[in-house]
Amino acid sequence: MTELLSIEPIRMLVFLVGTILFVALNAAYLTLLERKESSWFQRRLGPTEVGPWGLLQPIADGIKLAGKQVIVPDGVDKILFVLSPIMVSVPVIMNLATIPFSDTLVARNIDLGLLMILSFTSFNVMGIMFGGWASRNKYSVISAARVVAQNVAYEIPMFLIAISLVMVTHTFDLRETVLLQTGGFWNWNLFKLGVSPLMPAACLLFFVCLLAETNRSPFDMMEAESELIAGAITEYSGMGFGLFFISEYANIVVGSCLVTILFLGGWNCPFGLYPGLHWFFVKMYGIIFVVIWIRWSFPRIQFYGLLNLSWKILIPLSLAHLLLTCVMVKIW
Amino acid sequence: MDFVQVLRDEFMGRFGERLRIEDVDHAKRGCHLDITASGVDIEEAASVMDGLGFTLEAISGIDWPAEEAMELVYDFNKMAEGGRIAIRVRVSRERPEIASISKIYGGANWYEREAHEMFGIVFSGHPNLTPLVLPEDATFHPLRKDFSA
Amino acid sequence: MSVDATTIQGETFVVNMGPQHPATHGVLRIKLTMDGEYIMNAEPVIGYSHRMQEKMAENRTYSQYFANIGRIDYVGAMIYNFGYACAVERLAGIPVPERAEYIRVITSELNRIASHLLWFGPFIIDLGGLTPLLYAFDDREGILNLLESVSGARLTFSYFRFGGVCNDIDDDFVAGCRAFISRMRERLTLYRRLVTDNIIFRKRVEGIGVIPPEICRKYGATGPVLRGSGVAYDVRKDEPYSIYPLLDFDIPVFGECDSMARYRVRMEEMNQSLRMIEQALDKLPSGPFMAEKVPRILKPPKGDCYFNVEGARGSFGIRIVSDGTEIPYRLKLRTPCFANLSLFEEASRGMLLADSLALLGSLDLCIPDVDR
Amino acid sequence: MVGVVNYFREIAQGLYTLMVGMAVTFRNLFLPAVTVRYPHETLQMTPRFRGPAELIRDGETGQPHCVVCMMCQRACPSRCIAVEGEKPEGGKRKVPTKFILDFTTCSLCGLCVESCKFDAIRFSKVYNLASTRKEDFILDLLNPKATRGASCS
Repeated sequence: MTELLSIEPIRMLVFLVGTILFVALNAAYLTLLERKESSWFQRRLGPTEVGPWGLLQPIADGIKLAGKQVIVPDGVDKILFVLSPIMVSVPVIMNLATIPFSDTLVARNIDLGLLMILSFTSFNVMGIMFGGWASRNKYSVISAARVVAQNVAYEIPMFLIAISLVMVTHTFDLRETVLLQTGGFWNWNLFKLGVSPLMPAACLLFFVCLLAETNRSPFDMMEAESELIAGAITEYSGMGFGLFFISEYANIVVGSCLVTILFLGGWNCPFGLYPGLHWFFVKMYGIIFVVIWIRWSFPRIQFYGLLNLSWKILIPLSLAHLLLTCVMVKIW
Repeated sequence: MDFVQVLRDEFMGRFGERLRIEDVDHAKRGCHLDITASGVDIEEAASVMDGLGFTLEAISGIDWPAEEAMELVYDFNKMAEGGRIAIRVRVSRERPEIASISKIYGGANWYEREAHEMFGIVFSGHPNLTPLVLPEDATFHPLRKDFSA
Repeated sequence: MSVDATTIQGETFVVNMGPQHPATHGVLRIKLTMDGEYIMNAEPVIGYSHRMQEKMAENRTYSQYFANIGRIDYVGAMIYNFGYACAVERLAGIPVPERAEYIRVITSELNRIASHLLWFGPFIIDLGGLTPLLYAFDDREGILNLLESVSGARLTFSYFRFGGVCNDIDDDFVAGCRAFISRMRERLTLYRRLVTDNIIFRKRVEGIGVIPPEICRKYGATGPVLRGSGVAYDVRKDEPYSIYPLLDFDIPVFGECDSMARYRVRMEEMNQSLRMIEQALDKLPSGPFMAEKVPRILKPPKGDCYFNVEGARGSFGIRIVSDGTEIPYRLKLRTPCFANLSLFEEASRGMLLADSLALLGSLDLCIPDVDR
Repeated sequence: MVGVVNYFREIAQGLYTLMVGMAVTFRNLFLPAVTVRYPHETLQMTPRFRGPAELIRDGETGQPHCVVCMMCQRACPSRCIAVEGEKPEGGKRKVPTKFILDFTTCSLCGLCVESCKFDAIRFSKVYNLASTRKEDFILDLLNPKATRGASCS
């Protein structure tokens, strides 16, 4: 079996199917996790009817969404309207190509992995903008303008922190960064206070920027239900809406993988015993649990509050952290 | 209730005999002063009340077909001291016409539109006298006694 | 952060917020002429749930109209029953026994807390927080069960009659009330920690939707909207009725005039209502809960009278003109939401769309109360 | 200098309030659900619950107490009760032949129950009447089983 894998096209085929399956299953079962978790927080039951404890609910939702007719309203910019769901979901799936789930399980480990992921996350905002602009609905246009301003404002601190981390690990290769963090949790970048004492703060900043990148509450400016009804995706139905949905959850998965790799030491075990894929998933789903937890605890921030937070607080702090890391790296 | 005295002098001084001020027991009728001011210019009376710091609580129309008149009751209320004044104005039933006080009290805008659509009373000087709760093209006036559905 | 209308250029476009919109609780349409996200002019279009309540009153006897009064502001229906019952009692001169007065105050204050809880949940949802609604409705369920055990209905109670209430309260209602009061006090601290202190919520409401007392006076706004703008007017204190003078409670007044002030007024009012219920339960006298000889078909004497009562949303006034027959000649309903909504056009000029929702939510509107 | 201290103090305070808010929701994570799974578990209505009206029947004979005095029909504000009856030859008081309650317009105000002198009508405890057709809510109180679509358990 393993020599079969060494033949390049078959290996690529297996990884392609694996990634698509991983994204689809994750998107489906994260919706169930979100609905179940929100019901636990709100002391109710969540979906329990379809399948045991509601486990088949995502499959039912998927079939329903696929079954629905994709309505293209008239007077709509047809090409952009059809193109934008694709433009939103394709970059996210391509991101998963370079994420090292364990030291052998990685589709294509290129040495500029981090740079590729960061550039692709900034690409899908164009999809949402075209979608919002093309669907000729006043609320969608407002939401499209908001999404562009929000993503631009939050990419800068995210990249600054990523750069300061690259200075610590001297490499863009994600597999390399995780190998550098092997051994107990004191080797993780999160606790490498020797390099820069502000590392936990940088991790928190990175996490906040992740929330803002994926339009998750408290920054869900795109789909602000009570103001813009469903924002840029109001006019979409059937699989058009389904693709936006899959890309949102795939974005969260990619973001959590990034945080796990950069700060929490990928597949390393906290006590250095048996590192492996399972530790990667434990950390990733832990972060996704916190992302969902935040959504169900806070109201939404104002739009100018969101921009103030980024330009006045996140960017200065990340610049200070970058400066501090340079100084510390230079001295030691 | 010193402002009741101030109000009484102000009104007597300004309008004299053209209105009748009646002291009323609040427990029985729900207001402290009940003023019938038919011949008085309502805009002037409203500006006096506005000067004294009253709030316009409601304008209610009452249809008296027997006496061939439409009555408008302006309820004023002095919020801080809790004093309540009712000013009653009677208008003829065939051509109900009165000055609008929406320039002085912003709240009167909606009350007057409602009185217009329910009773057909025309408020001259009102910026937008179209039906408020009834459909836009409503020409019937439901609260008049001779209205049959 | 509001920009006045003169500095806004560029072409404007008209957006319809409503009549079916998640943030307008009920069927209210607001025509927004906007420039980008700033509102140039917001004109509420009302009348979608108009039922001509005042005409219905002119072909129903006094006691037959009780069912309608609860359906004007169905969220605070008990207080509206209180207003109507007292108005007719004042007109017809019907005495009300002591115990009935206490029962009326207890059930009205319970209904006020339920109404504030139903405002609190959707208000936080308007700002994006989805969990506090479930906690608020969990507490509200406690009140609805109590009121259902005594009056039989959960929302539109027709529980009062002229001269008292239709059936008596028993001991497990009193025990249920005391248990509810202790649980509710600890829940109020949960809301304070989850929402009131939350910095995102504070940034969303502080300084937003400023309504100076002068605008409140010009438009006749009453209730928590007025008390949030610094004017200490509460009908229970300024024109006292029933046994409110015997109860010791104070009126929360905050002078900041913004949505946060109105929010804090309502949260503090829940505390005060709990205090009032507790005192009323302690002093609950025994005796009849209904006046003896109240004529079945009531014919009040000729004349008119005005009675207003402190509803959950403001002062609800009823002017009844009677001509001696058993059917009222004219019944004018002065509803608080009608006045509170009329100032929205002036207060929301130059605001952002998201902030106007915080203002609309803090006005606590019940749309059938506006349209009647 | 004071500005910088305020700057960091506000951030710290903001973070603290966020953490307190999250702690509240976390504590609710472990508490049991308060909701009732409606189709499987149903709630018990309080004795004074007001459902659609029903006739009180005599213990043994099963005859309704109603003597067709039309008091309830006159008292109802929305005219939902229609009663007809006639006096059988032998008997001394009238017996209702038709007692229709139009539950679509009934507002549960309780005037019919209060105006009945012969204690012949009361509120039932039915709360989950459901049907797609309006006619199913025209309830025939003389033979309650006859109502087809409305599933009143």
